[in-house]
Amino acid sequence: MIFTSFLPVAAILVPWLGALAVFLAGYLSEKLRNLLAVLVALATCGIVLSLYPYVQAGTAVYRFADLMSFGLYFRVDFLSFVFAALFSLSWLFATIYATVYMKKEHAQNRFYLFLLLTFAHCLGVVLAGDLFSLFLFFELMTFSSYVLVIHRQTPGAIRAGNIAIYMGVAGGLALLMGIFIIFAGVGSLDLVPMLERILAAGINPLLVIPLFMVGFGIKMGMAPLHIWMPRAYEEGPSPINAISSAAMLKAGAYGMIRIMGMVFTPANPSVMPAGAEVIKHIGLAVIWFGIFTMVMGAALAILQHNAKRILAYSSVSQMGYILMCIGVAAFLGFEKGAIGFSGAMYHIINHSVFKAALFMVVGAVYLITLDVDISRVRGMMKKLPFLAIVFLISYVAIAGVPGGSGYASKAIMHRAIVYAYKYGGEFTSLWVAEKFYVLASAMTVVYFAKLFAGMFLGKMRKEHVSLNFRVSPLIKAILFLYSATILAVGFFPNFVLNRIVIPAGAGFSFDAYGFKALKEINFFLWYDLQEPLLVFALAAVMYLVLDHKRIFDWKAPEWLSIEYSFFLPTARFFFRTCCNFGTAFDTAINRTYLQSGKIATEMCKYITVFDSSVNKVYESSGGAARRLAEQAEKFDGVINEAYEKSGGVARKIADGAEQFDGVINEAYEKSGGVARMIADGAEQFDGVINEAYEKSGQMARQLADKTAELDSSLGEVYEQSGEHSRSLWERMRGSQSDWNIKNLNFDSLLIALTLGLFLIILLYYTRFN
Amino acid sequence: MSITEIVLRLHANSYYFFAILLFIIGFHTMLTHNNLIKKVIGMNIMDMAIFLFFVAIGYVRGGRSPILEPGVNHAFINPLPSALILTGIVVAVSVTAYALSLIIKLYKHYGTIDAEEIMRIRGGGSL
Amino acid sequence: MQFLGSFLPVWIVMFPMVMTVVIYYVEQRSEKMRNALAVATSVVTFLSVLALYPGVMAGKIIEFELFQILPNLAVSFRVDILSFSLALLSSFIWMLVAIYSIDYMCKEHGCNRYYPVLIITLASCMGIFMAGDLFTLFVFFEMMSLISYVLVVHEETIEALRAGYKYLIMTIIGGLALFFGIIITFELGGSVSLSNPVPLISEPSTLAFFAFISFLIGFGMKAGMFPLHVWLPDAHPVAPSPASALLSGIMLKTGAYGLLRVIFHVYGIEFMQETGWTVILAVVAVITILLGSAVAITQDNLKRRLAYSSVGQMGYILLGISILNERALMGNIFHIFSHAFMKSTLFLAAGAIILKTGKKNIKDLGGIGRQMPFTMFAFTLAALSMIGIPPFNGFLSKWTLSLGAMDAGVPFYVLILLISSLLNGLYYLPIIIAAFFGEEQGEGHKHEFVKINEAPYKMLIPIAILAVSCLLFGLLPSNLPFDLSRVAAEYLLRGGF
Amino acid sequence: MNFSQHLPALIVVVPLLFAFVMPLLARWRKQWCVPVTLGAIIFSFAAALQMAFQVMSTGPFSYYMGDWPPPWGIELGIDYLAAFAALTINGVGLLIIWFGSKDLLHELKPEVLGWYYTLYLLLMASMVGIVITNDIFNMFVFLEICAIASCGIISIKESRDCIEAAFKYLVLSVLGSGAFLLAVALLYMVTGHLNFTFMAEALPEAMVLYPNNLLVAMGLLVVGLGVKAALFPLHVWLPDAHSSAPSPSSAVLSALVIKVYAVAMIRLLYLVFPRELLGIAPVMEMILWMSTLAIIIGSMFAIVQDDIKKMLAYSSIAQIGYVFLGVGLMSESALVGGILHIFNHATMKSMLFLAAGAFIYGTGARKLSELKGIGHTMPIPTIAFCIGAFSMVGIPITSGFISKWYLALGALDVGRPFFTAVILISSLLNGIYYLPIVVNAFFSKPEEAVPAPKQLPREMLVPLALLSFGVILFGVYPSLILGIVYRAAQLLLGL
Repeated sequence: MIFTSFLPVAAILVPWLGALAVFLAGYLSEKLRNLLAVLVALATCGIVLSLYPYVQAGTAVYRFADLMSFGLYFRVDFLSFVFAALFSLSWLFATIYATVYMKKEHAQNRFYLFLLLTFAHCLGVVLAGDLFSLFLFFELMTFSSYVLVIHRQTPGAIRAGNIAIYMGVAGGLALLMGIFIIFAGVGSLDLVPMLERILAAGINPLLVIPLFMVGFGIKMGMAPLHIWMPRAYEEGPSPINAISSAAMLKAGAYGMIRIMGMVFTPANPSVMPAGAEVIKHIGLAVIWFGIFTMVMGAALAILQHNAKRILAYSSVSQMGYILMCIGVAAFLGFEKGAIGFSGAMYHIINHSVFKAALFMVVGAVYLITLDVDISRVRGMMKKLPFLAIVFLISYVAIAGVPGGSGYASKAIMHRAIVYAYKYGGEFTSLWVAEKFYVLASAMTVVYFAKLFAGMFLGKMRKEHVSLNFRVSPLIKAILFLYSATILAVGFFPNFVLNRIVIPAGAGFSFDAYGFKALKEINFFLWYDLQEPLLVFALAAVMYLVLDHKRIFDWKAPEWLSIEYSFFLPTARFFFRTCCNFGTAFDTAINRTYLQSGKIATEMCKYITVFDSSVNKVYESSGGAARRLAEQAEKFDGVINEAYEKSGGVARKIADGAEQFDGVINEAYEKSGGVARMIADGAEQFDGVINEAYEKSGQMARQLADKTAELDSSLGEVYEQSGEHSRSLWERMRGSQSDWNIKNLNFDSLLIALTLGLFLIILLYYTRFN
Repeated sequence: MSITEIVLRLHANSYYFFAILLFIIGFHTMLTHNNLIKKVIGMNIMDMAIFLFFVAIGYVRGGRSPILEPGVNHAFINPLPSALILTGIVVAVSVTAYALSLIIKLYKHYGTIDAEEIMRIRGGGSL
Repeated sequence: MQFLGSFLPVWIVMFPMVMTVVIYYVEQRSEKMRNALAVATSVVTFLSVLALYPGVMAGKIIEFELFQILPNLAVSFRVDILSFSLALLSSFIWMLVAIYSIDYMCKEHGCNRYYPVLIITLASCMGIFMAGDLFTLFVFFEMMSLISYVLVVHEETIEALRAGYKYLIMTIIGGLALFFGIIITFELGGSVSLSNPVPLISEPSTLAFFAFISFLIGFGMKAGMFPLHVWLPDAHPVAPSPASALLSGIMLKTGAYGLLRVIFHVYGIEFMQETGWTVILAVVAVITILLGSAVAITQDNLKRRLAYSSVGQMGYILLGISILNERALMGNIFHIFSHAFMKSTLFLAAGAIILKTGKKNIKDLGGIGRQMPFTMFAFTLAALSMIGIPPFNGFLSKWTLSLGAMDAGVPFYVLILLISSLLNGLYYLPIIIAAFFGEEQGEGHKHEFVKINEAPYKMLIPIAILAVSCLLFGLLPSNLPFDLSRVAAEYLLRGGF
Repeated sequence: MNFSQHLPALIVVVPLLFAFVMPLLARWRKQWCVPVTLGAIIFSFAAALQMAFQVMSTGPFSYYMGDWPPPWGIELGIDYLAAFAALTINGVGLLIIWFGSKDLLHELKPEVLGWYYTLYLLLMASMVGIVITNDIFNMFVFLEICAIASCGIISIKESRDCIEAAFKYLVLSVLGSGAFLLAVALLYMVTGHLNFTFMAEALPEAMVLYPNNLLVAMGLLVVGLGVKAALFPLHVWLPDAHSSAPSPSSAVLSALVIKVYAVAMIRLLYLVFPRELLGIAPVMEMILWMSTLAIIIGSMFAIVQDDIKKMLAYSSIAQIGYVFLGVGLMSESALVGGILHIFNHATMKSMLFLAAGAFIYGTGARKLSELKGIGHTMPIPTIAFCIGAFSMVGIPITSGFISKWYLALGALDVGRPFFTAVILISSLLNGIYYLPIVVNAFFSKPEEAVPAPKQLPREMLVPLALLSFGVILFGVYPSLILGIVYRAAQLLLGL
């Protein structure tokens, strides 16, 4: 049944407002602030736990109508409750721990502010009732946790933070894409089994689930998306490491469970909808991702020296276990999926307990030595026996030694993978997977052995001897609580299993029979004990070999790390394509505009220049024509000179004739004279003629060189218009501003030409059409 | 059409023909001379050509000047164009006068009325 | 009363114009009076716009024809829900900017030019939104573009003038394209009024296509659409920050507004759907988004980066217009709101930083967050909203937009949106990170106590209001802008009646 | 006798009369010159108004000189176009000479001032005569007077540039009028009439008999008037003439004179020549293309100018192109746009030239580069210039926009968007060469410190203010003038 309760909202609002209160209180006094912070955490914890009755009976929901236009929806079923409780408890302890740990750090107000904000958002993720709200808090968590990660603000921290946040944002967007696809298809984002509707909407799970896997996988450190984790852990303060591995990673896991185990499962398991088998394949893939993650995490952990890094990688590999189980759940589906699910849940709980404990131990050591590199920090056993014991207990737990809490979950998980092989249709790959699982467990044992040996055994370096080895009672108390829990769970595994894990399966479409079968498991039988024994045998061998071969301090070459071999190149490529291409493109466009502008202006100038030079052509041609005319005048001047001369000659002839019929005797004596006159007249005449000829010859010559001039002037025009383009402005101004009467000729000629053109066109048109 | 017809038509429209001829001569003068005064003269020749054309429109072969005497009835030439042309001439004269005055001013400035000279004096000339 | 109601739009447009003159005369005497008047004017304008609320929400469409310029061509005003929403937004932000300017500009030269121009630009902007026909819209559009030139070149530096020249030429090109479109519309439709019951252009033809393209050029130019965006990154950074806030926040939107009007009133949605001309817009928008976001990453000048991000963001809006279904429309109208809020916040914050520290480049901004925590906090809010982080309004608009794209069955658009959000992250986060956690430039190492040196409160208050509204309008259920955009989207899809 | 019925004659005669009184006044009563000139022009402005109202109320009417009815006497036909043009001429001319009354003092020698007014009044009279006469030979006479007068007001400033420009202008316009006269002769030859109306009646059958005469006549007309109106390839004289003249002369030349010839051409082409001839002969097409070239190339020339007045002159070439575009498109709205642009361009261009004159008066700066920061030292002329520039670019609420609107609409009406595009491109070019001036004037500092400019007298400021007001007014209320323009266009198109 469904209760409407404000508690979920309160569980988020209290730390939210509390955070602000703490922040302000920080300006008054530190003590008050720390106290307040713890109280807020406590209160939240109380609120969350008080949800228990509801979730036992059903679910508690609360809906804000159209907040953010879509509406925020909170829905707390048992699963959410388990997570919420887990988170709030770890946060409570972490906060208390922080009050001690953070004493010497800077900017504590900010720290507490964001600590609690992240708390609120983290709770929001698990209390959210639909993917929308989940996404909202998921994003908020990314950003608020960022501040915690980079708290130290060392360059390394900033770098780690950048990687974390950019990957976070990218993951968030992938998530968003998936959400869009689902919402557009199904029209609802509720966290209920709805595989049928999804398939009916024609959405291909192969398309969507990867998006979610990227989104959540980044958060839960699924290989190869884990790269942000080690850096962030190394740089972040220990309480943050504790909560982030105890809670934030689990938030990712939570999302994964919700998607794989819930949303993408049929609401009515009896009838398998068409195309559901694809989920099985995806489950297989997830299993292998899990295997890959756990092995790789463990392997890398072996190679580390910084305790925090080791723990970080170990978190990676532990998340690998969980992922694998989720995969199994999806793989086996309705009938046998329960085992996978409960394995995941159980291990989530355990891991968040002992990993928090481990981080806190390391933190405590750090508080004293200000250094956690096991190549330098050694032999703390004598001085810090308590921490050593706690560490050992957690070690027992994580290694899966019977009696430690990890044992039970590991057993279930091992069963899960075995079942997957047995009932999943006997895939060889799963058989191999099982072996890898064992291997990974062995490696876990190994690197923790290495860590323990490194940090607590051996002889202490002399500069550490003088330190003050006091561990604050608060820390001790917390650690005590943790180790007590570990042992308790370890000795009574079924309690947790039956009271917490199996009820959490309510609402999932898993066969109740599978859970019932789980209930009766007795973990302390041979069936489950053989696996740890095998593991330890293997581990022992491995440890000796590695230790002997000094592989512990083997530094992996850069190319091995995914970050360098894959992420950086991709990132670079992305950047290059985006920025360089984009910028180039942009500037290119810009240039185009400018250029076209320039060209346009140039064109105008050219036209003007051309105009002026055309003038010149006309002018010079006009000049040529004019000279021609002058010559013509000269010519006809010459001609009529010639004529009048010849005319004169004729007259003289006539006179001669008159006198002829006069005195005959005069004629005879004068005839010689006359003849002479005729002669020189004639000679004058032809003198004149050839003068005329040579004149016309001259003229022809002049004409010739006029034409030469003309065409030279044409050439001049061209080369001028050529060099105009060089010094356009001056030239153009020059030829514009000085008015010359001489273009008058050109202009009138132009007018005549236009007129002629006009008439021709007009007549032509009217004639022919 | 045969040569004779062409001749006849030319003869019939001889006024127009010569008017056009004059027009072209005037234009040519105006176009080719650097001497500004010659330009003006060419301008006038053109005007005259147009006037001739205009008057020729109004002319009637064998017509007399349109002075009415009682009893005598002859073919009269159309008086209107002539009247108009009187106006036209006046206009032309005034334009000429104005142009010449401008030339005088130019002469004052440059001491020459030859366009090329003026260009050379101005120096800015692109030729 | 009825008359008053219908006269209100005219009043809203005319009042600032008149006040401009008044301010121009007052400022000769006292600067205080000038500032006070400027603020008062913007406030009164805002209130008068607000006074339209009941009528408009009741679905009433106020129409008022001032006078006919030519037959079928009148200066007329028309207030429907869309006009109202945008007018409300603009006048609101204008008011804040006016307040902000008082302290920002006090050290600047030529305030006596700045304030009148600020107010008359408000007038013309109102005019654009309240225009009753394309002609009036065009008139005020040109007016705004040309006058805002004065804001662009206010610094009168060389690069300002150069950018201004580019802006001017582009504006003219846009204006002419617009003119071409309008006249074709007039030719085909016989009128350019937005209030005639059927779309003006009914059947597709080459001429109609020309018109569409030229509208696209004209309005897209103003909206910083891809091939025409070049003026934007030059013009916005050189302007004084309040001006750039308005340029990026409001004036870009006029282009989007115009496109909306054109698509829904001139062509009509069926027309668009059957011709599918909006695909052009879509393609261009996609390029715009990617280009703007990508290029922004490489910019080091803060305001220039913001300007490029405006290009990208306008791309969202154009995309929303091109999708032509209700959710997308809603998203794009709401994004007009959100972007206005975010971008104004960012520019105003940048202005505060420049005023206080004179730092223009991002690489110098290390540790500025410790010096001006308040400003940078506002900046952070807006920036997160830009990236599209819930629960800010940027996320909400992106969400609605993407749902619209999904409804239209183009997940590709959603992909584009998300990629560009990632890019937004890539260029906004470093600023914030550097500001809060980065090293100081030059003086000392980060642990030394940086004394808080905030901008005067007259500048902080507007920033604060804007930043908070970024959060509220994203978070609150059924906030005003969201409702407005929803109603407006329905209204447009109904064919604008 | 009824005074008002003689207005058409008086509007021409009165300025003519005072023109010849002016020299005497200049000799004896110098200070009376200006008021008398203004008085005369105001009179003819009032007359033009009266005529305009009469036309609008009772339709076109005509006036017979000396009561000789046509075809014998000279007829003055007052139709819408004529009234509109007369109004424009007198209105703008009035403001220009008002401005000039002070500006000329520093541009001209004192002894020639009187003559300037003479020439100006002559110019006014002849322009009005050209637009209102209904007799083609009468038009020729007025053309000649106009030519001489306009050359006169250039050459009166006795710098050699002016004289040379005037000479060139003179020769070319005489060529033009020669062509015109020849056309008149041809027309008379085929029709035997000089009166437009009678010609129009006689031409259709003449067209069948002597098509060549008509075509030649048409060509001669278009070219002859084209020279005077500086239609593109025939524009060569304009830049020198308009840029070297004293500012008021440039204003009146660019704003009015070239438009008058355009009006004359419009009346002849549309009223006299038979419509079917226009149908077969592609004259309109050619005008269209010439005007297109004018619009584009004129603007291009203007872009590269450095001298402000030369730039304005070139832009006039482009703008007259608009008018002829309107003429050539032969659609109603286009024609309306063209005719309207006659008025709008008259106002804007005179304003721009006067503003330029004011700059020169104040600072003596002619180069664009010297005008930097002038906006702060001489605000009012700069603002006027700014408005003019916007109007040139065609920013709405300025009158330039309206004419562009109609032209573009007309181009679309006849289904030729190409010409719309031409108009828009040229507006862009206008923007490219006008706006930088405005920008520099307001936003950029002069390189070296410039001396504070001379303060402008009120006589120069008020006309500028009035003109800019007019530009805005007719941009916002074009309907004030549109009515008559519409009627004119309809009458011309015979609608």
